[in-house]
Amino acid sequence: MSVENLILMALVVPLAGALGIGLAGRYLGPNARETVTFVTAGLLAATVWQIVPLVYNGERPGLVLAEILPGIEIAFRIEPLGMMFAALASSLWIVNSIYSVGYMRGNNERNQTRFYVMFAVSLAAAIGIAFAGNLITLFLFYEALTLATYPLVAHKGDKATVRSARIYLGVLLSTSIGLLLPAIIWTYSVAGTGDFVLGGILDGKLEGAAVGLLLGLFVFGIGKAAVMPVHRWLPAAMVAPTPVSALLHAVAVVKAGVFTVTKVIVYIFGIDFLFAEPSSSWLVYAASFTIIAASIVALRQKNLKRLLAYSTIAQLSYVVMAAAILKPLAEIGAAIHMLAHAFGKITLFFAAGAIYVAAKKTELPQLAGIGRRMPITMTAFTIGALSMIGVPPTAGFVSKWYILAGAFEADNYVALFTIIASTVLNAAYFLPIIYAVWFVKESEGGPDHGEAPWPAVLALSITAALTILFFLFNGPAIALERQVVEALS
Amino acid sequence: MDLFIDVLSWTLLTLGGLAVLVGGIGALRMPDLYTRMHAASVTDSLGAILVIAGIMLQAGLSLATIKLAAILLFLLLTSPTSSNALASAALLAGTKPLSERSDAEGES
Amino acid sequence: MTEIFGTFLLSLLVITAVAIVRTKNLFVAVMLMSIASLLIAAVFFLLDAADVALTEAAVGAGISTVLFLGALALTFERERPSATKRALPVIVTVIAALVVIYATFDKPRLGDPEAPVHRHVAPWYLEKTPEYVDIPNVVTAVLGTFRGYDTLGEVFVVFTAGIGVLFLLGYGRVTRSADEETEINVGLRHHLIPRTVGRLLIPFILLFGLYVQFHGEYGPGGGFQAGAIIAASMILYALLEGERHALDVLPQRLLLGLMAGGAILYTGVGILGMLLGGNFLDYSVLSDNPVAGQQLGIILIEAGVGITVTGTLLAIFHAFAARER
Amino acid sequence: MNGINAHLPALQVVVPMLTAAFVVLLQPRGLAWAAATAASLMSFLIAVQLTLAVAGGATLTYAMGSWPAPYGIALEIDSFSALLLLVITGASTLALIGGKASLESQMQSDRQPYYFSAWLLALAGLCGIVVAGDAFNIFVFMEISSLASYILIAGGPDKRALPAVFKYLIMGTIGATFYLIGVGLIYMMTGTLNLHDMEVLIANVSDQRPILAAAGFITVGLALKAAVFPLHVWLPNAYTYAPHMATAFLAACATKVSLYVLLRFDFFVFQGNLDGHAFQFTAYLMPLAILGIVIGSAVALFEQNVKRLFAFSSVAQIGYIMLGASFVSILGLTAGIVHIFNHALAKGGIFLALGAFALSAKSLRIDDIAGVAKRMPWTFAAFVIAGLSLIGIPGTAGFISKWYLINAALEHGSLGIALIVVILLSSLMAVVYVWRVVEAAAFGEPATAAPIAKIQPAAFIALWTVAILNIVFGLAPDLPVSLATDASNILLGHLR
Amino acid sequence: MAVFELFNYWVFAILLMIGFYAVIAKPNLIKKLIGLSLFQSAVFLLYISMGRVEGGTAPIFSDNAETALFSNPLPQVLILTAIVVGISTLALGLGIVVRIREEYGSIEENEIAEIDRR
Repeated sequence: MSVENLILMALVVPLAGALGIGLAGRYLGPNARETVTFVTAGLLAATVWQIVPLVYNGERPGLVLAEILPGIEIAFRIEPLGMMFAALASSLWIVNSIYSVGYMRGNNERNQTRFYVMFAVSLAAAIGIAFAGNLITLFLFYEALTLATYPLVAHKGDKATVRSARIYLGVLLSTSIGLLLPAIIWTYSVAGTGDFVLGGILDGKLEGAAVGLLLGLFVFGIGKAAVMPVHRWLPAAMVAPTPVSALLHAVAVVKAGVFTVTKVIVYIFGIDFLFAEPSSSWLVYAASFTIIAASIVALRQKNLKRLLAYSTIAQLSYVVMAAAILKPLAEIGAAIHMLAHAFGKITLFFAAGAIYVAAKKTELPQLAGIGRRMPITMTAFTIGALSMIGVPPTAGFVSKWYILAGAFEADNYVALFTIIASTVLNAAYFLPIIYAVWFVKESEGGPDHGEAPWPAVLALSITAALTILFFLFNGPAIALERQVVEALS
Repeated sequence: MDLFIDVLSWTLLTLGGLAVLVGGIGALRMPDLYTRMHAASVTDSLGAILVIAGIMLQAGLSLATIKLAAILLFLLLTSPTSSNALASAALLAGTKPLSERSDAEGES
Repeated sequence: MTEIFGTFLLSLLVITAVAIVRTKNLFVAVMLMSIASLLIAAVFFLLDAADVALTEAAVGAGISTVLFLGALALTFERERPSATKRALPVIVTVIAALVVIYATFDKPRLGDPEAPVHRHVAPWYLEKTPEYVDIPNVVTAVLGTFRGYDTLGEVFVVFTAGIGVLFLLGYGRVTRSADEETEINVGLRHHLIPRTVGRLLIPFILLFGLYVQFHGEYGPGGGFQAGAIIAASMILYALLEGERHALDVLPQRLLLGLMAGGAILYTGVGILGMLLGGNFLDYSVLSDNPVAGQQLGIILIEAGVGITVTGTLLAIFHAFAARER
Repeated sequence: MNGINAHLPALQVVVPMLTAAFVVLLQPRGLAWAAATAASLMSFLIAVQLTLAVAGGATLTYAMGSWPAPYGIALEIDSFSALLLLVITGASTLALIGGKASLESQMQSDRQPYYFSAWLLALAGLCGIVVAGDAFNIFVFMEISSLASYILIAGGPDKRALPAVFKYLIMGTIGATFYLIGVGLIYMMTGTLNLHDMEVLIANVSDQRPILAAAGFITVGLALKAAVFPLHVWLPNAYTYAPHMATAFLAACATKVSLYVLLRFDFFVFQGNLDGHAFQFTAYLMPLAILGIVIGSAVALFEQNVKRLFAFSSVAQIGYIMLGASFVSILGLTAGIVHIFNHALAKGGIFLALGAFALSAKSLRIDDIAGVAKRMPWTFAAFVIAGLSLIGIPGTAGFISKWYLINAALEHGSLGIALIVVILLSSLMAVVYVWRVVEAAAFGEPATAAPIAKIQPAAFIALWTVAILNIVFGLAPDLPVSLATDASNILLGHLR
Repeated sequence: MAVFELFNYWVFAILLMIGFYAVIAKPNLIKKLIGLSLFQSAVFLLYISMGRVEGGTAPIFSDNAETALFSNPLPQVLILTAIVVGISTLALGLGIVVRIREEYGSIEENEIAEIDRR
């Protein structure tokens, strides 16, 4: 099959799947519905992975879908960053679906069909973002993702949930329309195009404070990157069922955010151009502030999922900061960190969800001694936590290594300090949990329970394994991302 | 001859005008509806006749004169009828003529 | 001389208008309104607009008064004294007035033959009418053929109004049993004199209506005036003999048929022109002699206008009359 | 063009008009509706034909009664009129198909023939205005459409429709009469009624006061009919209490047509001739447009009755169109005209959906439509699409006009930036007020007493056609954009 | 006769404004309609006045006066139309008023607003 068709497939499969899931859910019942979900996920992953080797061998396949207005087209162009993001999202979707089955049935939630349908749609949007060939296309799918995830966040549908969902939508939409759209229009009006081109399109078109301003519009306009102060939506989104938090708010949505930021920095501004432009240096500070602040807030959380949310915010800013260091190694680090963090954080969320399903526990103090009751889950949790801190042999170490290297290269001491400090903070809020889970005696009279349903456990074991494996076999990914920066120098 | 007709017509017109004027004054000054109608009928009948006759003399023997005659005929038919209808309506509505009222409630 | 007379009439008009606005009694206001219409008609006549004068007299003084009275009978005769703020309206009005007055200077003075109005299009009509249409009344010519499309639209405006009133008032009314001797069914049948005279007059009024209808090409008159007059005669009949008898003579369905029929006739003539190879509303193709065709077309469409107007006005009148207070 | 095609301009008006006359005679149930729909569909096809004929900036003229203009009445069709014709006839057809069911629930069947006749008359009137090339002819057809739309609105089941429509009648008549005065003054100074002729002749007298007054009268009168802020007071109630199908139709095109005439006159007749007119046009209309946008959206934020909410949003949208026009630039006009098209799509869809909702909700108050999404998910989905288009999310038609508007604003330097801020601000407000409805519909607890009704297939088809069009013209907007570009070139071609 | 040259136009302005005032200031619906018809009649006056030609006669050819100077027919045609439009609007308006009276028991704008507010 020609690569153009593959790209189209990658977009159409999930949508078609969504339709199928909907029909199956209405007329055939849950089993058929889940089957369709798996088939779709599998197909999607297969499609995406077929493209990977091409990109790996240096091809940059693309496709123009439609020209909306002169000079403004719906176009796709696949480059390493997007490739990796797509592969990541599509593969994890399978795992996540396994998990969802266990979770959703375990809690017998309402409107499961809507859940699976919107999930598929969100995936389609995520793929669209990954493959987008220019700003408008990216923006289009960006908004689509926001709207598609809204019902998932509001899934429970009670007052509190709807209110949080409103914050979620409010922040994401208003930032994107109020800041991102103007930024895009500005870009088009000065550069005459919005295509993603290596080395950027703004070089020489813009200088001085304007660059910093535009960068600001972009970074804060991309609310999904959750750079403070536009991070409020992420904790709010934690009201969603855990699979959503896991795949979307640890992987798809948030990564879409940082991915977009990275892509804008690399392909719109161009790192050399930005590096030469002092007015853009504020980004590192903003990011590092977010990292520290978020970690401190996380330190004070009592609710597991909220803690994870703030940890996510911090980790996202890692990527932003890495990208903002504007050195090749750092860019690689940024890319790799998306991957590494994804594995670790999804594992953590899976674990949190498993705990909730099995023991209906959500608060940290309740977790004392739970490790004895659900050993597998908690092992995975531990691995994930270690990866967050960046302890070998976990994925987190690899990416941190590259970011540090980049920071040295740019002798950017702010970044250095931030990384070290945050590592300490991460340790400070994860280790106590791990300790309590394994070594503190369980409080008396708690409910008697074992592991979560098997699909959930299976899923989280897989991701935990991935976290380790990535430490050992990360060559290909790095090689892939290296292409981005090599093509530059 | 022409002069004579002219003079005659103008006198008629003038008289007619006077009649209308009187009718108008009467309609304003008379104490109650019936008497006012009585005054107004002067305008209707006498005034109309005189004026139209005057104009007819002006027009001489032509199509216009025929039309005027028709108009006069209709006026003579309609205006009494309308006055009658008005009066009877007033009676039905219960407005008493002044003569059947005590002076206390007159002039209202 | 005429100027002085005109000035006099106009001044009267203004006075009447003020009185209309000031009086609290709507009945009086309506009566003054019809007087005002007559005054305007007279002014129009002085300004050489015979057709318009006739129409204004028939429509303004006649029909609209009837409508107003019909509405008053169903509502209230007196206006409530109200304490609404008058400041804003006055200001708005004054400003607008100033604009208009401002605009009046620079206007060509009244009756100036050199005014652009008389230089551009009008002469063409006066000059070409004998050649193309060959009927004495230029107004009818312009109305009927040169701007026949406007007149078509106008017919449909009337039609629309009819539809509207029937839609609003023509349903859910109490159907009176035939023998019920309500005032509306009896009319003035017990009043000998008006009834006799009325009966005497109605045929003449009808006759006059028809005259106006078909004399429109030669003198002032045409479909609208005729329709108004004929409708007036039928309304008089209804008043004399009572609603029910009038409806026996011309039932609602028939009136509806007239309303639509006239409009259809007019449009049909237009389409016929289209089918015979001319443009829409091109009458010259109706007969092998263009001029004759034009005249035929004008007669037909004037008939259509008359029919629609009659039907509509009567339908509206009945719709009002049949309503319960 | 030959044969029947030569007569299309006339037929565009005549077909619905003649059918209207026949429809009143069709008493049996449903027949009137069928006839009306057929006629409306036919005029839509005619509109398509005409669009094809004028595509690329051509202009069709048709001499009524084969009398040469300016002595006879000429019809004129260019890209601008074509665009409007598509909107009008399309909206009418879809509303007729989609609104039947809701009308059945809102009106006794014995009144319906009158209603559908009035509907066709409104259609004919609107088409008549758009194709007219003669100032007075525009007035006549304006009156047909106005009277007819009064009837359409007065058909509302709620008694509050009556005062609303009376207010509309008063203001509409004043507007029309102002227009008539303006035309009279121009005629007095130029001696012609034909628009082209006027444009030529007005140059000699353009400095004279009657012309200036005329410009004022015409602009104000038409702004009144177009509900340009602050002359919009008649609109909200009229739209709110009209039958749903009528709202869908009128909201889509009624005010737009008055805007059309306004633009025609201001650019065609005055723009080139009155010195400083361009400046005045901008100076007066831009602030009003902005106020309209902001205030309209702001009121919509707090409105409880959903139809009223969207009525106010219409006021804001009209503001967008005026804003685009007030740039007096190709881009700006294009933006405005495209928005006429796109807004019709969005609003039409929304009101059609509301009509369907009304079948299964006690009323259209925001807390009564709670949970309606669960009962009619597909209708709800279509509603959301139309709503997104109203907001201007990329991929929907609404985005295109916003995009053009912003680009047009960018031509104006710092002022432009300020305007962009306004536009984005109001878009955000749109997000809020649309989402209030969506949220209520999706997550509110359904009222127990609410009747359960399914949406009729016809309505479903109509609704989804609109919804899909919203997306199609969001991704492939060549048709409206090219027409609008031609239109604005034609209009501004008269600047000299 | 300078007075007469523009007098018609002044009367037009005055009538227009009297009518306009009645429309916007009077709360009574029928009074509004009366004002509206005054308002429109004023416009008729404007048109007819502009069509007048000094020493002209009504634009009707007659056998005896070939050389006669005719007034402008066009405004008269327009006003014929306008008058009919006016009466149509009036009829519709009155119909609405009657329905309002039936629904609200009042034809005073402020009272109706009062009832709606409840």
